[in-house]
Amino acid sequence: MMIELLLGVCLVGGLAVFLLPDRYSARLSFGISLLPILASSYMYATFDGVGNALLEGSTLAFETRVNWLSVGPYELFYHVGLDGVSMPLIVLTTILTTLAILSAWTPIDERKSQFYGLMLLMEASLIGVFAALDFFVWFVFWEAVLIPMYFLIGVWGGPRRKYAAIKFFVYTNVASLVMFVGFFLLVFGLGDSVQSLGLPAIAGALSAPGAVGSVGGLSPNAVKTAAFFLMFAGFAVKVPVVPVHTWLPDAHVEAPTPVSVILAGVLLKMGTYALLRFNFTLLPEIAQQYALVLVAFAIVSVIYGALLALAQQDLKRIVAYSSVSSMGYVILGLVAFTLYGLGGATFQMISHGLISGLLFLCVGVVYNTTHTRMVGDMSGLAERMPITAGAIVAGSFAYMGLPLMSGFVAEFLVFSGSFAADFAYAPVFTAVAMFGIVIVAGYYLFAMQRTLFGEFSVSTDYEITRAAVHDVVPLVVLIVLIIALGSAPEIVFGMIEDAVRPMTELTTTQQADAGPAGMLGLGVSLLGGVLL
Amino acid sequence: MVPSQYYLVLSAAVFCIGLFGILTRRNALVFLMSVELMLNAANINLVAFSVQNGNLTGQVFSLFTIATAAAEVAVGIGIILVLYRNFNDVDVTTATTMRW
Amino acid sequence: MSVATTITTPAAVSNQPLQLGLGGYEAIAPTIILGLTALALFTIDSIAPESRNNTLLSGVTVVGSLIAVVVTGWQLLTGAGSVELFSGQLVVDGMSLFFTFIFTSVTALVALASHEYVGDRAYQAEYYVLVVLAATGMTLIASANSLATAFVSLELTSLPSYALVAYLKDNRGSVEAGLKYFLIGSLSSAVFVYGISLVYAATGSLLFTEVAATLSAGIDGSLTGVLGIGVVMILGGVAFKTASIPFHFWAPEAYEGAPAPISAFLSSASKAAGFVLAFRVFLTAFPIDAIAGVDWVLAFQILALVTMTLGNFAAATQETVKRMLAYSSIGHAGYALIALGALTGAANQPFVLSAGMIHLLVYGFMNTGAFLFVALAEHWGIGRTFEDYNGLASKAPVACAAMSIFLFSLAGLPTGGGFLSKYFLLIGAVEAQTYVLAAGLIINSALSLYFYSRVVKAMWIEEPAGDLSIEGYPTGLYAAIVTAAVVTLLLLPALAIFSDPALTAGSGLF
Amino acid sequence: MVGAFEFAPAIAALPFVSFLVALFVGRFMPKKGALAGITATGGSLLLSLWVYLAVLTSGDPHVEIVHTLIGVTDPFSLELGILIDQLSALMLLIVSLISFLVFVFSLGYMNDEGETGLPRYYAGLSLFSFSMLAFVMASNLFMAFMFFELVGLCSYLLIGFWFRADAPPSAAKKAFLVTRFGDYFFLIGVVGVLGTFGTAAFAGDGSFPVLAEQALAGEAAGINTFGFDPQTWFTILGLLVLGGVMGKSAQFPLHTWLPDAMEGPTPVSALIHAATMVAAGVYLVARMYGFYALSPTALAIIAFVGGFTALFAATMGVVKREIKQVLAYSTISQYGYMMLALGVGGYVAGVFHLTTHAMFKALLFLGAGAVIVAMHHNEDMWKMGGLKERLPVTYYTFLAGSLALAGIIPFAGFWSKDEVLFEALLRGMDNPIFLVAYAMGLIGVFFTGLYTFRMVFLTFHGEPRTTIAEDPHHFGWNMKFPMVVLGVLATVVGLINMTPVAELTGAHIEFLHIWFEHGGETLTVEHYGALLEQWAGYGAVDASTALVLGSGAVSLLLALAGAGAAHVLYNVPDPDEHTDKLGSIKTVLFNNYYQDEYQVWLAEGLTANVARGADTFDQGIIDGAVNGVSSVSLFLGDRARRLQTGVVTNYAALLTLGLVVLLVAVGILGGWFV
Repeated sequence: MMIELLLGVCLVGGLAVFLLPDRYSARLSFGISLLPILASSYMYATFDGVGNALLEGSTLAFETRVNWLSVGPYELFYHVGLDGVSMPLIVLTTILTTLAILSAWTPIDERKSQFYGLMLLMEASLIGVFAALDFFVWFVFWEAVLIPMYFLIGVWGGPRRKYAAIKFFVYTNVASLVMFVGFFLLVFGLGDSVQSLGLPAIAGALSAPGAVGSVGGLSPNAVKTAAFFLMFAGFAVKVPVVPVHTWLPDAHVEAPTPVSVILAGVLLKMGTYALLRFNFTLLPEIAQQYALVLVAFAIVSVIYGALLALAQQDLKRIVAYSSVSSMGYVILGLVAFTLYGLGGATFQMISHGLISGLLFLCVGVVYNTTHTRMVGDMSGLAERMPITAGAIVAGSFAYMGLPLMSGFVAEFLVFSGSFAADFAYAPVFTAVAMFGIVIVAGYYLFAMQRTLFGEFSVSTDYEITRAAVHDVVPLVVLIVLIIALGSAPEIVFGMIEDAVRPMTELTTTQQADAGPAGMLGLGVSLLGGVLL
Repeated sequence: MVPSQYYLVLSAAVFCIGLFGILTRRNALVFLMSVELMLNAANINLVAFSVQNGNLTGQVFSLFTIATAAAEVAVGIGIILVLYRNFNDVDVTTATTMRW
Repeated sequence: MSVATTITTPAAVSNQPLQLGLGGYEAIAPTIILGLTALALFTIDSIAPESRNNTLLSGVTVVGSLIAVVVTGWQLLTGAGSVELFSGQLVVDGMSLFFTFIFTSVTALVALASHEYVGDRAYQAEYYVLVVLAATGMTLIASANSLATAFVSLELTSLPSYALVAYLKDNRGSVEAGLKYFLIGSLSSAVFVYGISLVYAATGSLLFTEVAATLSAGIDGSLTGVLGIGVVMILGGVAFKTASIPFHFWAPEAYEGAPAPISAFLSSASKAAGFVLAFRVFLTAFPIDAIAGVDWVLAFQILALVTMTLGNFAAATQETVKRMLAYSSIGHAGYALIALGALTGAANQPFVLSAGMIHLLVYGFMNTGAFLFVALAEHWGIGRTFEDYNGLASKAPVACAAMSIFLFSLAGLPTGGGFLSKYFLLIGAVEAQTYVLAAGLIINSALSLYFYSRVVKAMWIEEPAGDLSIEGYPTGLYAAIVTAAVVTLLLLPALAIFSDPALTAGSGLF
Repeated sequence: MVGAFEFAPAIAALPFVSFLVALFVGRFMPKKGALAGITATGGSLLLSLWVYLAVLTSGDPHVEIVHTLIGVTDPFSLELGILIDQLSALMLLIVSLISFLVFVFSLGYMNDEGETGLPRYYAGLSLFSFSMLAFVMASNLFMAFMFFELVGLCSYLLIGFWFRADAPPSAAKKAFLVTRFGDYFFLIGVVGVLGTFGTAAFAGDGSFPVLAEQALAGEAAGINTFGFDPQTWFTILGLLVLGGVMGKSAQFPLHTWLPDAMEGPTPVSALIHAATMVAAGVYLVARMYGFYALSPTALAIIAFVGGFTALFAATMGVVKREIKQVLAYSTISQYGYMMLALGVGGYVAGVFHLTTHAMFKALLFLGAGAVIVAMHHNEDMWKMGGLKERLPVTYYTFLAGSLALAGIIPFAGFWSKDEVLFEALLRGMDNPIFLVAYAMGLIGVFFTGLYTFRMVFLTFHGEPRTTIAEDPHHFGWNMKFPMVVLGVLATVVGLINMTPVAELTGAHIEFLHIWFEHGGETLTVEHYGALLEQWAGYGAVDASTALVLGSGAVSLLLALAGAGAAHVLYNVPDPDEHTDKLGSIKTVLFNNYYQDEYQVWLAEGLTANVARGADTFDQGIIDGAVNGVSSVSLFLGDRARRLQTGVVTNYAALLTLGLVVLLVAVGILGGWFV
């Protein structure tokens, strides 16, 4: 019942905040949002799940399974439960939501009750996404996330907020539809071997050899491939993977700081989480057969995203594009299909959630005081805002993968995972992808030098003062968490490892054919080489 | 007896005449009359094939058709009246305030 | 020429399961209740012709239709079997009850909302009577089992609708809408009845079951063409009712010009009536495997694709909310047509059909609600365009929240049953391997998300115009809107209540 | 004395504590955290001594896992451990000593000068010491990389200490970026090592150098060389790691950051150059020497790069005007010598030079710092002169350091540099590449002498050339004391390994050699020698006494020649810029052979343009496509509306048309018309 408690608190609390007048909402919502943290930490402490939720021999933590309704031949269940992958993500969600709410106190000054109410509703749907194990329940939450996000960007966003909101809205919705078709192509391929749309049931059915039959004119393998890539296309938008990433910078730049934090910290993880759950757990053999194509996507995201970040002048855009780059590492790790690849990818989800959250918060604090985000508009901030400057330095170095910070562990695991992966030229691709860490250092160092250091000056005439306490506290909390995870990753990784190790046993020994896919992959690696 | 095709051709002819009227004439009343023609084309079929099939269903149904046609005309005339009040014309193409 | 000439024998009637004391008429209790309500209204009107006692009239209507709702619901959930009446002219089964439930509940909502909308206009009794009579006709359509009853009840639905659309007889828009609706309607019914006559010519019967029997026995090859033309023309008549292309031309104007509650009534209930007729005629009278040489599934696929695409694309760039909803209602007709277009061999046909039924049910509430919100806006007189709705949420948050629920549910987001039903249809399209339909559904619902959220954006995001002010919160309208919203919302978690009857009803036709 | 090892972690931990103290409560403390740092580093110094003695007595290396990051055993675990053996014990001693002295010196250099932001300064300094000590103790390559990176961070923070000016932040950025570029390869190397051997441990039977040797010998199983021949693959790995080394140890072409790094406070420069950051690279090579010894190619590259850098940097040092710039280039050059030594198999020689260099370079920087304080933070040597009388302590200690740097007997630098060159010569006798490297190193000696004494004479001799130089600012014991200590050491530390003397007398006084002959069997110099002989083909050359003395004599002569040249040119009351005579060559030298230019162009010019291009492409093509789709569909929507003309007759017509089309379509498919 713990999960229902989480959802209930967020939903009821959200509605309560929504209905109560503005003057209460900020503090009230903060107070309410502490309850999920308590609950999730308690769950984390008492977590007793074993193995991967979708695979054989797993025991789910906090599981609930109730009959919902039937779709034609399929029984739908309300089925939620946690394993080592989803548990940390839920904790991340609860923590980031609270910090985001705290960081909203300064910038959000109108229609507060609606804002904080939506934040809590968003938290509920995000928790649902990570907890749901039946396709339709999952899909309800997955789509439900869009609605609060649409309002949060559209109402409280920047000048081009309407464009950004509708772009995000429609773009991701199309993606969901495409993914939906892919999933059901797979389900129909399974024919009568599944009676429910529970993901564990489907995974179980798929594990049987030759489970997937031909659908229409498509051969079984074609069905799987089509399903895989339709789903990949759908999730890639959320992640986002180049070239379907363009909604992200707009959404980030226009969204208010707290929303950016959730967007980068949790929302993007939905995509990678779904990739891990669907593509890479349900169809591992396709994932390996086309490993080189997927790696190509990952590398392009990493390098190209980093280059884009290098070209930006708006601090928020820099962080946004570097998110594209970092999420590329997650894809890289997933494709590797080794323990450290998958585990590192999951760890990177958590770590990037914290780090990008931290940086967005920092940018927000800077913006609240200077009312500009343009690198060229400010310099020497370190003199007037020492703590914030320190946090920015910490966040930037965390992003660069500084040891003893979570980013380093995550990236190192991903790299070692994909270095040892068994698709062709794995070390070459890994090396190319790793060049991202140099570019990332490049643009963060440049940005810091221009904004924080040098003679103090700000182009906008506002009184530059130290940030308020409730602005600084989130930064400190996040830095502490980042360092804690960086110096003792076992806190989380033990759980993750237990959940992803079963996936590594899904790997078929077949070497990825270096056919056209291989050529394409090599081409990309050469492209990377040129950049290098 | 007369082959059934003849009736089909006849009714089709009547139907098409009615349709032609609808497509070409702009007076609402003429429009109504054309619709009547089309309905009667149906009646021809019903009656004829009622005989051909040797059951009364068609003939009975044709009575229903005639009745509903009458009702339809009644409503139609009413609408045409208010049309005239509002647009001072019974030309069906004058009422084009709503488009696109 | 001796094919299937036997008229249904009394024996066939007598051995019905539920021939109780009431002679089985309790099976059509909803229809009778509605008819009685109409009579009651007549009586009231004849007693006090000049009275403008709106509350009484709408009250009676609401009560009557609610009783019908309850009875229908009870019959539906207790799962009364299939009952044939009047020697098979009418059949009452899960399908008819399911749709009767839609009609009656929409009628109740509309009558409730009309309380303020009609206000103190003249001819109130007529208004309500016509609504109730149209509803009666729809319930009859739902249980029509022969082309004759189908045609008559269709007319019984259409004729009041024409009058209702033109109800605001001093409003040019309303009158023009009435005219167009009537002209296209009469043309379509002519086509429809001509099609009937051709089918009769080919099969020599009007009873669905007998037509099916004749067809499965095989007809004279020379008559295939006649039959085919007849079938397609009947399809045309149905398409008119469901506002499907190319018989949709009346819809945008009628929905825009008519009084908003009537637009709600037509776009939800009347459309559903068309669909139940289509389901019954084509599945019982022209079964796919029995009817050779007339591939009406393909016809419906074409229709579905064109309808959803044209409807949504035309809706995308509208200026007025009401017309946008009108086009979107055409688009949704296209979605629902998937239920017929996806009846290919590959599909799980009962499921596909039930998906369409569920969609129409949910649509009955969300679309009615949306139009009723427009009615509210018209009642406040704040204008028709999107811009006129700017910042409305700051004035009427509850209504706007409800409207957002409707719109998102229409767009297929999880704020209501529309989410599930639309995705059920998508599943159906994929399963039937009609990938074109699936793709069309995807593209269109993406586009629809755009134009639905335009309204949401106007209400919540845009700044209100300086002079935006609304007077009063009309009880009836609010009650209707909130009810619709709550039902729409509840249909997401509690859809099981209806999905299972829909499935059984759907499988009843195969 | 096992007890010592139990306290070994504290050697690194103490400075970390002082980092926290300085960071959080530093601003409330009397000396703003300096005392905490002094205490901590002092403690580390004592502990290091204790540990050193423990190693001396026990001899066996001490390996211990302190903290497990990733406890997974399959495929491999990531741990933080300590490895205390002869090498690390020695290095710990050096590092803790230097950082202790630097802390003390900072009291005078920073506090007395009334700098602001001192807590930040001391926190950074403590963190620096912590990272370096932990790096030195690292028991595996992964941990080494971690603290290697942290050292980079600290250098960033300290070089950019004066962030209000423009130059320091830029220099800090450059330092981090250039070294990060090197570390990129290092990281690949670490990942590769772990992927290859499943372990990154330095010492023990399961350590990766041992496994690598077994793999070459064909004994080890389960080692994934990714389809390469083992030796090739190990060479690749070694070179990848070497990338990091060249970055941090400022070897050509990644040396460009180091001169800029002079923007930091002078004590920091002392720490960076003598004991921490720059030393880390060379130390790493020594640390995993058992691995490099397996790959002649890697060794040759190390040696050649070292030799080249030694000469290359020395030439640039000749023309600099600022005292710290001269020292900077001398650092680059000196580390070149160490690389040369390690490359040619002179393990002891390399470490020996590392040791001596730590002493005299720290001394020189502290001296330079003193001079700068005295000159009111004016670094231009041409504005100095004649400080000899006014700053005697500084002068004599500085002189000692200079003699050591120039390699004048009997100062420390002579012994170590002589041994380096001697080893190079030995190797050069059977391989021309090494001969070239040796030659470059040898010529470097001359330039070293030249620029060193040019610096000394310009600074201290002659007449004061400015009013400030006539009446320099005076400073307290806290700056003199470290200089004195280091002065003594710089003079005597060379005596621990007087190879030529040993050759002459036959007395076993090559203490460093003896020191390194003990310890874990895979970490001793003999073991390395065996590896070199077996896998790199470095046969043992029997060096005749004549050769030993000859090479020593040559290098000494060259050094003296350089010093003499400097004396002739600059030891005059009023010297003038003889380097002007070099004309265009001077410009080239002064601009550091235009190394910065192309690297800056790569970093900013090229990359920035590529990035801008990518951005345009992204906004224009990719996002343009997205927006294009939407506008196209809206356009289509607008067209679709037009179908609804509003004229009911058209509706009827279209309706009929549609019906007919439908009829025909279904009819044709149904085959009615046949």
